[in-house]
Amino acid sequence: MNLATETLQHLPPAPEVKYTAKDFQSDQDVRWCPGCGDYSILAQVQRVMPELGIPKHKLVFVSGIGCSSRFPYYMDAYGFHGIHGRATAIASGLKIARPDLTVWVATGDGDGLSIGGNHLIHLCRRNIDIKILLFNNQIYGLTKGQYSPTSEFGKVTKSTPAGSVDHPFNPLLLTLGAEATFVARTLDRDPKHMQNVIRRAAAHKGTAFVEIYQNCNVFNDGAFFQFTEKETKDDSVLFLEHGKPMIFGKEKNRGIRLDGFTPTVVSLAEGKYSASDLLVHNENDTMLSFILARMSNIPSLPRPVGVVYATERPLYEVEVERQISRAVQKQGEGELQKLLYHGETWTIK
Amino acid sequence: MNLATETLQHLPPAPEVKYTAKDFQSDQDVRWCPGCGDYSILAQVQRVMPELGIPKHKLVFVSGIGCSSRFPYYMDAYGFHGIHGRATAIASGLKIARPDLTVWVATGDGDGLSIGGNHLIHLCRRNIDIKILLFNNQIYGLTKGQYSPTSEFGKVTKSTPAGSVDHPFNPLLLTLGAEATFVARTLDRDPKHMQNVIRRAAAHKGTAFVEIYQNCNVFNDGAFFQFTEKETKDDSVLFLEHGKPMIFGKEKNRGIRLDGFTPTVVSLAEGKYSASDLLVHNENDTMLSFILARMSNIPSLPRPVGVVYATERPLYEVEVERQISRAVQKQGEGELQKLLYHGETWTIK
Amino acid sequence: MAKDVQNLDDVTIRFAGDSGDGMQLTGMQFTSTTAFVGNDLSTLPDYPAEIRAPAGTLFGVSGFQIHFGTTEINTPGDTCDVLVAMNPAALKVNLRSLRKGGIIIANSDGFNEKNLRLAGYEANPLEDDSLDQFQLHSVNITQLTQNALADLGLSTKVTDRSKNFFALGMMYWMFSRPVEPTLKWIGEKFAKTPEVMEANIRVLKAGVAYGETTEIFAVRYEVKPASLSPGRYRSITGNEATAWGFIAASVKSRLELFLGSYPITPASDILHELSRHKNFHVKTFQAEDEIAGITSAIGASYGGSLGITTTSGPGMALKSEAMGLAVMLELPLVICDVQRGGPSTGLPTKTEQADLLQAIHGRNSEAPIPVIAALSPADCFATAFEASRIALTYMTPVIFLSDGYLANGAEPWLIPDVSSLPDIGVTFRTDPKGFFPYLRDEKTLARPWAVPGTPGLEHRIGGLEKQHITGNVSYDAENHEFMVRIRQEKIDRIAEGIPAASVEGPSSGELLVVGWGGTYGAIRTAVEVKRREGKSVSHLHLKYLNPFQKNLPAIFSRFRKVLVPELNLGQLSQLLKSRYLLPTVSLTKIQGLPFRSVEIENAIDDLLK
Amino acid sequence: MAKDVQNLDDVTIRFAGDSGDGMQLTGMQFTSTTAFVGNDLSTLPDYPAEIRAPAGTLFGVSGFQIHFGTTEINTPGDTCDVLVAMNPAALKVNLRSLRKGGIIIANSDGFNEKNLRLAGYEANPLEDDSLDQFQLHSVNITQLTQNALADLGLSTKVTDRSKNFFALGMMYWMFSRPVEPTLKWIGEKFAKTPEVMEANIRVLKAGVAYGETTEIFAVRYEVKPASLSPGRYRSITGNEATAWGFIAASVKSRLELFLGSYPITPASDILHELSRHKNFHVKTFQAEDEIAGITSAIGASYGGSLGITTTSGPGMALKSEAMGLAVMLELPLVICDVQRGGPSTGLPTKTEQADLLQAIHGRNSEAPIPVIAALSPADCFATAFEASRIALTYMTPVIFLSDGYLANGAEPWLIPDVSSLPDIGVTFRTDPKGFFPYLRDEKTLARPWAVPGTPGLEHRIGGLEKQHITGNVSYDAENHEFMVRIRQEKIDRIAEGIPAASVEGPSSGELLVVGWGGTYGAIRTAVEVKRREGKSVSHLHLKYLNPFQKNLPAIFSRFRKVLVPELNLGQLSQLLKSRYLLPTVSLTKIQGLPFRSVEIENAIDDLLK
Ligand SMILES: Cc1ncc(C[n+]2csc(CCOP(=O)(O)OP(=O)(O)O)c2C)c(N)n1
Ligand SMILES: Cc1ncc(C[n+]2csc(CCOP(=O)(O)OP(=O)(O)O)c2C)c(N)n1
Ligand code: SF4
Ligand code: SF4
Ligand SMILES: [Mg+2]
Ligand SMILES: [Mg+2]
Repeated sequence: MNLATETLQHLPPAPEVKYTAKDFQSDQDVRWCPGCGDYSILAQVQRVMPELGIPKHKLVFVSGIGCSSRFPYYMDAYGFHGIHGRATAIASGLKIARPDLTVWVATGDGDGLSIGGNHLIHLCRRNIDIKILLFNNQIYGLTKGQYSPTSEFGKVTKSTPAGSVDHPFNPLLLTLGAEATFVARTLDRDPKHMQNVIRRAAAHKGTAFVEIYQNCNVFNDGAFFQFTEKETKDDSVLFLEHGKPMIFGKEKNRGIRLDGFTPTVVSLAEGKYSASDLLVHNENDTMLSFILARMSNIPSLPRPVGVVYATERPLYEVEVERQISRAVQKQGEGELQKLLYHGETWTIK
Repeated sequence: MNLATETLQHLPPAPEVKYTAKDFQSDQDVRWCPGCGDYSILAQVQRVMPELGIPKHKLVFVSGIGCSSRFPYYMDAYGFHGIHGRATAIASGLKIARPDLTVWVATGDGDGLSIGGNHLIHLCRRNIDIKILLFNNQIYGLTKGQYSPTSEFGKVTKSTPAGSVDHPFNPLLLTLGAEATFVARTLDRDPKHMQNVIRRAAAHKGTAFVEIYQNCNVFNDGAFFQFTEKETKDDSVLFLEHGKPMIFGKEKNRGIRLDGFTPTVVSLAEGKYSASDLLVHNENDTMLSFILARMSNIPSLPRPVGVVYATERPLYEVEVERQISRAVQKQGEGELQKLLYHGETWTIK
Repeated sequence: MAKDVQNLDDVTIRFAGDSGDGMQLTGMQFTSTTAFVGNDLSTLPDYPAEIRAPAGTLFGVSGFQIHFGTTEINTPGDTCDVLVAMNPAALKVNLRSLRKGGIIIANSDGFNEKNLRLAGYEANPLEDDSLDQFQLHSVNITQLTQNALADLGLSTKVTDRSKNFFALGMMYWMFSRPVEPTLKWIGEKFAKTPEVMEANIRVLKAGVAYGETTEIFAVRYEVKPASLSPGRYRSITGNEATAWGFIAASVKSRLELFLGSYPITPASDILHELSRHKNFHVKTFQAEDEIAGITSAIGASYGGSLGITTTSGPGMALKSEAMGLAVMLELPLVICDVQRGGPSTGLPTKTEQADLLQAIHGRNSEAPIPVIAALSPADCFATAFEASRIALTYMTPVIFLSDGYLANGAEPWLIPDVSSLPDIGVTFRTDPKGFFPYLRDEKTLARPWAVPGTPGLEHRIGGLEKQHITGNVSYDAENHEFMVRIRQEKIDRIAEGIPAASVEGPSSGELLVVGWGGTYGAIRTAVEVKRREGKSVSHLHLKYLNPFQKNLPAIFSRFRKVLVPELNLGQLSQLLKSRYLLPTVSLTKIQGLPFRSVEIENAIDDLLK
Repeated sequence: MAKDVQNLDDVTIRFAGDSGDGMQLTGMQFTSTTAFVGNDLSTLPDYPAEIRAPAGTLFGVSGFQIHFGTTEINTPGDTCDVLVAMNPAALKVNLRSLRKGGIIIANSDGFNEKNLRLAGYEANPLEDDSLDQFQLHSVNITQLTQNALADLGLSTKVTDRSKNFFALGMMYWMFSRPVEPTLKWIGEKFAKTPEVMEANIRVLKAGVAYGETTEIFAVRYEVKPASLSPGRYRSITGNEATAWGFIAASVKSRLELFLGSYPITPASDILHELSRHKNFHVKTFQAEDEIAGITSAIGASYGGSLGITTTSGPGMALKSEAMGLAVMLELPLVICDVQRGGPSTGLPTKTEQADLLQAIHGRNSEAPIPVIAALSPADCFATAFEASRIALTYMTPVIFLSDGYLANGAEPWLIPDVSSLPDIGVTFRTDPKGFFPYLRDEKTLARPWAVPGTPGLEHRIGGLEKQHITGNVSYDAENHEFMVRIRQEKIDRIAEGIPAASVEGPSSGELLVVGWGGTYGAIRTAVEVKRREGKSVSHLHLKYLNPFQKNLPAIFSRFRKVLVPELNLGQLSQLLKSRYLLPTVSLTKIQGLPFRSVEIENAIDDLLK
């Protein structure tokens, strides 16, 4: 048995504690700008963690670089503040080496989708059991306001005074294209919803990707207000619920219907359509997930929020362990001397 | 006017030549293994180029590292053999700097999807007018046979003697998820089809992504024989044609029908279904493109081949030029002295 | 009431407050006004890594120091004469930089319970006698600001935000500066929000009036204009100067400027600045990462542009592999590294000189790249221009080293007459006759630049070893050795085309202080002080770090000792030792801060006692 | 018929043919048989960058050289005594490595029109007198092979593929080696294809018989066993030894081995080898790129594994930034760089020593990393083990430099008794009492290793500067200076825990030849030759390149001159100069090939004449 496992096994069992949110607050002062959406994300994560029944010494938060990536400092758990874009790669190595740990990644739209895009999509396809919280504020916060890969076309920022000219990534569509097994979206200003999505991500077996609309009140204030503020929220957001028809609107009087493959908004008021005519959400339907993800590209449609897709696939790290135990079964525990002697050798008297 | 433009404008106009395939053969000896699928790709590209009416001095092939990336050496045009994974980034800079050039990228499943995955997806979303030929042989050829991000789960290679444990990328799905404006697939052993796809890619305005099934007869021989060899091809491949119902099979007696969002194979023989019941290909239908791309993940379905998706979106480099001319209109051609003097200055007598 | 006026040669003021208090803006206004009245000056902004750290915290303190005078000013000042502290944290953090007997202007309203606690003060330092060795002026700035705006009925948010103008006004009064430049600036800046404009103007004037009328300031000071050489000046930061230097090189070489860059502190402002000058046909490409930043720039260079990439330490590391490609391709490229505190993410907003050896050796195999460094904010203009010239003349990547101190520091700049800048003569190869991609120019050893689009020059280049002349791929042993050596030789020959190094002070003597980069001002000041004291010490400051200037051995031979001050663990020192077997004395500091000239003065004393 | 037998001390044979001719396999068989009979030996495979270059081309030639003898053998041989050439290209490419009077065995059937043209021969060299200064034996190997297999009715493809065994058989006969080992090997290897097995066996025997019976070979040779120290031996390549050294370190530290790697020539075989030993709980992660390779390994180290990443030059460059992170985190990590020809993509299949300065300086800011290098293929085992020991003892990344020549070269290895290998004592911190992430061990300055999963030790680390002891983020100036210096101090202290350097030959004298890495054999041979000639020359070979061993100055002081041969432009030389102001004479070669000992002998002569 290796030293890590042995050492940890021989420790006195940690006392069964009932955690509260406070237990997950570290001793570091939180250094985000007052009013930053990151505070809410931190609060919701700290609120949900106690429910998961994971002892906090088994919990690791890994991040890259960015305001969002300061997250691990504020969680009283094991924390790893990495380098820009590499959180998912660091977390992959950690989780493969230590499947017994619960590994979360906190990243941003720059960290996770610009410099870190490749590691992210490879993690999605490998399906290592890591939970990714991507704080999408559609801006580079820490470097003081350049546009990001999720900033809308024409975005005027420090680095694009005449407006950006690139079509942004749709993070849901990208991760679905990379065949992630869990894809969801939530809102910094909807604590309950965020808590639910975090619970779902935690419960998922495999790579879970969660995009969080997060307000950067200093460099991109209000980017998501349409979806988060009372006045507009109900008419702009489609809250997805598995098995439920897609209804939205202040009066819950509008719904999504498919015409061909194109989602369209219909009114339930005129009596022409009823709930039964509407698209019903099915988290497990791969094709539907693409339709829902793409809705974000169409301004006339409400923005889907919630668990867009969830499926099961073999876990990378589990397969690795399986290959090892198979090898041990077949060849027996490795013996160094045997290894050095195996194959062709000869002896000099 | 800048020096490059001026220099090129003042050259005697290149004589109007009618090219033949031979004109695109460079003086370098081709160094692929005898029997490698790369030879066919080279031949088809050389065959199609003359039709495009692009003077070869306007044509640039950029590549990364790999057997596939040796491609530029063998084309008698401008060629840039870059570093591993960066061909798309190099090509992006070149095309933005020189929109007048025709820029193609030759890359492999390792070069383009492993180390180069991030630059690839960012190029797709930016929609710079670059044509990407991805030679997918589901293996690392040049480094002598490790598995690649497109190798099937369980692949036994030098680096995975017990079989790979990662779920592979579906290159079409990935690039569609990155919102590429043109996505197609063709076969090394179907010269005519490849020529057509190359023509279509060349005609497309924007980033064109072409996956080519390519046989590595040394390290992954026969990976695609099911789709390329006479015995099995007709029953295993669905040749897509815009506006045509999806029929396949030796006797052209089977078709693809949608049940819910799930494509299913139906027989046209029993008379239960006729061509009119079948899914009709529409290159411009985004949702359909995802359905088609995903078919590759389902062994029971024929493998779609041809132009899966084609749409139009503003070109990055065109927008850049537009911003420049707008700036020149508004502020006039930049004058250095004016720049240095602008804003707050003071004079010491 | 009239107050007596004292004349001073030079003064150092430090404005300090919360990140939210607008200290950077205040400092910059004081700077341009001070430049405007003709003082020489040097500034040092010093802000936290956090964007807006919570109010009142120690790590949230943002400072701006300006040193100005009638005399020549080369540094932002070792210690300050005046400290403006908007809250307790600002006082706590900055007090030690205030000289004994210095003046403290404290916003007493900021010294409340909460803030005192956050700053870790048991008692209010304004009220106990802990500040006795200083001239303390407590001013209820917040209150006075509110009074000044009482009748405007503005939100406290707005009134609060303008209190820094009150402090600025006081300083204008205390050092006899005109308010007009700032009034003008406020007028333009807040044109869209008249009430804010009005508020700021009032508060600024209130600050001046306060100094004028109250009893607490016994004296006001005058700092007469410096005797700067005549001409038109502006105040400029290193990053601005860098951006403009590149634009100048683009104009003088008649090449389109292509910047491939990924944002990173403290280099981002170069990207920002260049993106504002599209009418110079500047193309800025914000890449997905540093690797795409440099490789896109290489692609653009291949196409005939002046390819540039800008970054800082961590990004430099990521570009290593691509730099090697540029070496192999022999294409022009400028890599600008604005050094910051390291290693790794380190101290992103602090300055350091520790990327020198990375710049010289940080690539696989033998991949020589010229390295040059700027020595003051304004000098970044000339250095960016020179880096471009070398890249284009020798067909090579060039590394331009700046640092956080130069990047954000500002100084007055005698604006050059553009016509006096040399043309950078570039000619693209167009004649197919006798064209070979790696047939070198006899003098510079540069290969021809044949851009795509040129009929008859179709050719292929890449990162594999190339055959001499033809540029075809070659695995031949002798050819490889030849190519490795000729690539090195090409870089060495750059020394033929650059000015000889020149010593400041006597060209021989006891001690030579050798520096490079942003330490210029501190060393110059220290050496002059010591020379005035009669010490036999001179100053050599290197802009060219690879290759070295040819006359260095001759210079070294005329001094008994060599002192090398650096903001690292002795990197230039190592290079001089290995290159010249020169026994150097290394003075190193690695605190994320520039040298204080006194630190160098002390080292000089140690060596000459 | 009986032939007379000549005894030889040592012989060098080179097998050369098309990439498809199986020369590597032939060479490897000859190697193991030769090892089996107890000769000392050294080998050098030399194959093209192309996988299967078209038959008959010059760039498609694949060669395998073996040097074996009764005496101690340290190099694959400067020139060869016997050249087996399967086609004209093979002859053309390799002839110059054959000594005058050497033996050529040429497959005359391979010398057809087409092949002669491809090799650029006007006339057939086997038929004109161009090879007069050699002993030429033309043998129609292809034909003879077919004859041997005539009655089996095999495809020509199969028969053709076995012709290399004919050549092997002839060599076995000529140098009096037993065929049994190879027969055994064929039996196992081709168990699944009996007809191929049968064919190869027949052809091998036919080759032997041919030597026995034909007139053309007048003599056969005998090379008596070497007097190697007794024990159990195996033949091992550098990459195998490296992989096994890491496994040994994993066993002796009782840590799980995690390899995060991305394939690259010539390092890939380490990944391949490690992936075959899952029963040692080795986890190999083929990452998407080199950055994920190293960062995943860092993640695994953080989790309590022995984290390792393997690569070559271009990949090293890409890992630069992450290495800096590992320095800041102070986690154990081994970075193995199997150096190859550069710069950039360079000469992927050739060897070089030019990554030394990158290894030492190739990171932003002050990020010191220990660097050690292996000096022979078998020594890679001990070096990989030592690199792991240092990483685990000092909680630091360590760079292990190998090279293409060591990686693919093979030599006999006296297999160590596992129980003689030291334990690598690792203890994870578990006691929360008085735990601080950066509270250092007084002796080693290592910080505690507290792995996730340990109750009460929850803590946070990262790439920002940390506060001494607590490890909290700190922007404090003095703390930064302290941490930079203590990180350096920790690396310097490694010198306390390593054996002193020892000189081969007299410990004082005229000339000391100082080498490092894979040049060991060539230097040792050259120095011994010269010492036998009575020259006053000794040999110092450095395994520890950072930090240097403490007794180096003492050693240098006892020699008048120092010669430093390197396969680069003088990188170790630069380090010695800057560190010791030591005037070295640098001997550099950069051809993608190892030194020939005669090249070093000549340099010694020049310095001692
Ligand atoms: C290698 C490297 N490149 C660039 C940077 C500079 N940098 C730090 S954070 C950041 C982007 C942050 O954006 P995002 O990930 O969206 O985080 P946010 O601050 O918006 O939460 C950049 C470019 C860096 N630290 N390291
Ligand atoms: C930075 C870097 N890492 C790794 C390599 C080694 N390498 C060369 S090609 C290659 C993969 C090639 O696979 P692919 O792109 O599929 O091309 P193929 O040879 O299969 O056509 C690798 C890993 C390299 N040259 N550079
Ligand atoms: S800059 Fe924006 S994202 Fe960063 S902490 Fe401030 S508000 Fe939040
Ligand atoms: S290794 Fe495979 S891909 Fe590469 S050239 Fe040979 S056959 Fe083609
Ligand atoms: Mg962001
Ligand atoms: Mg491939």
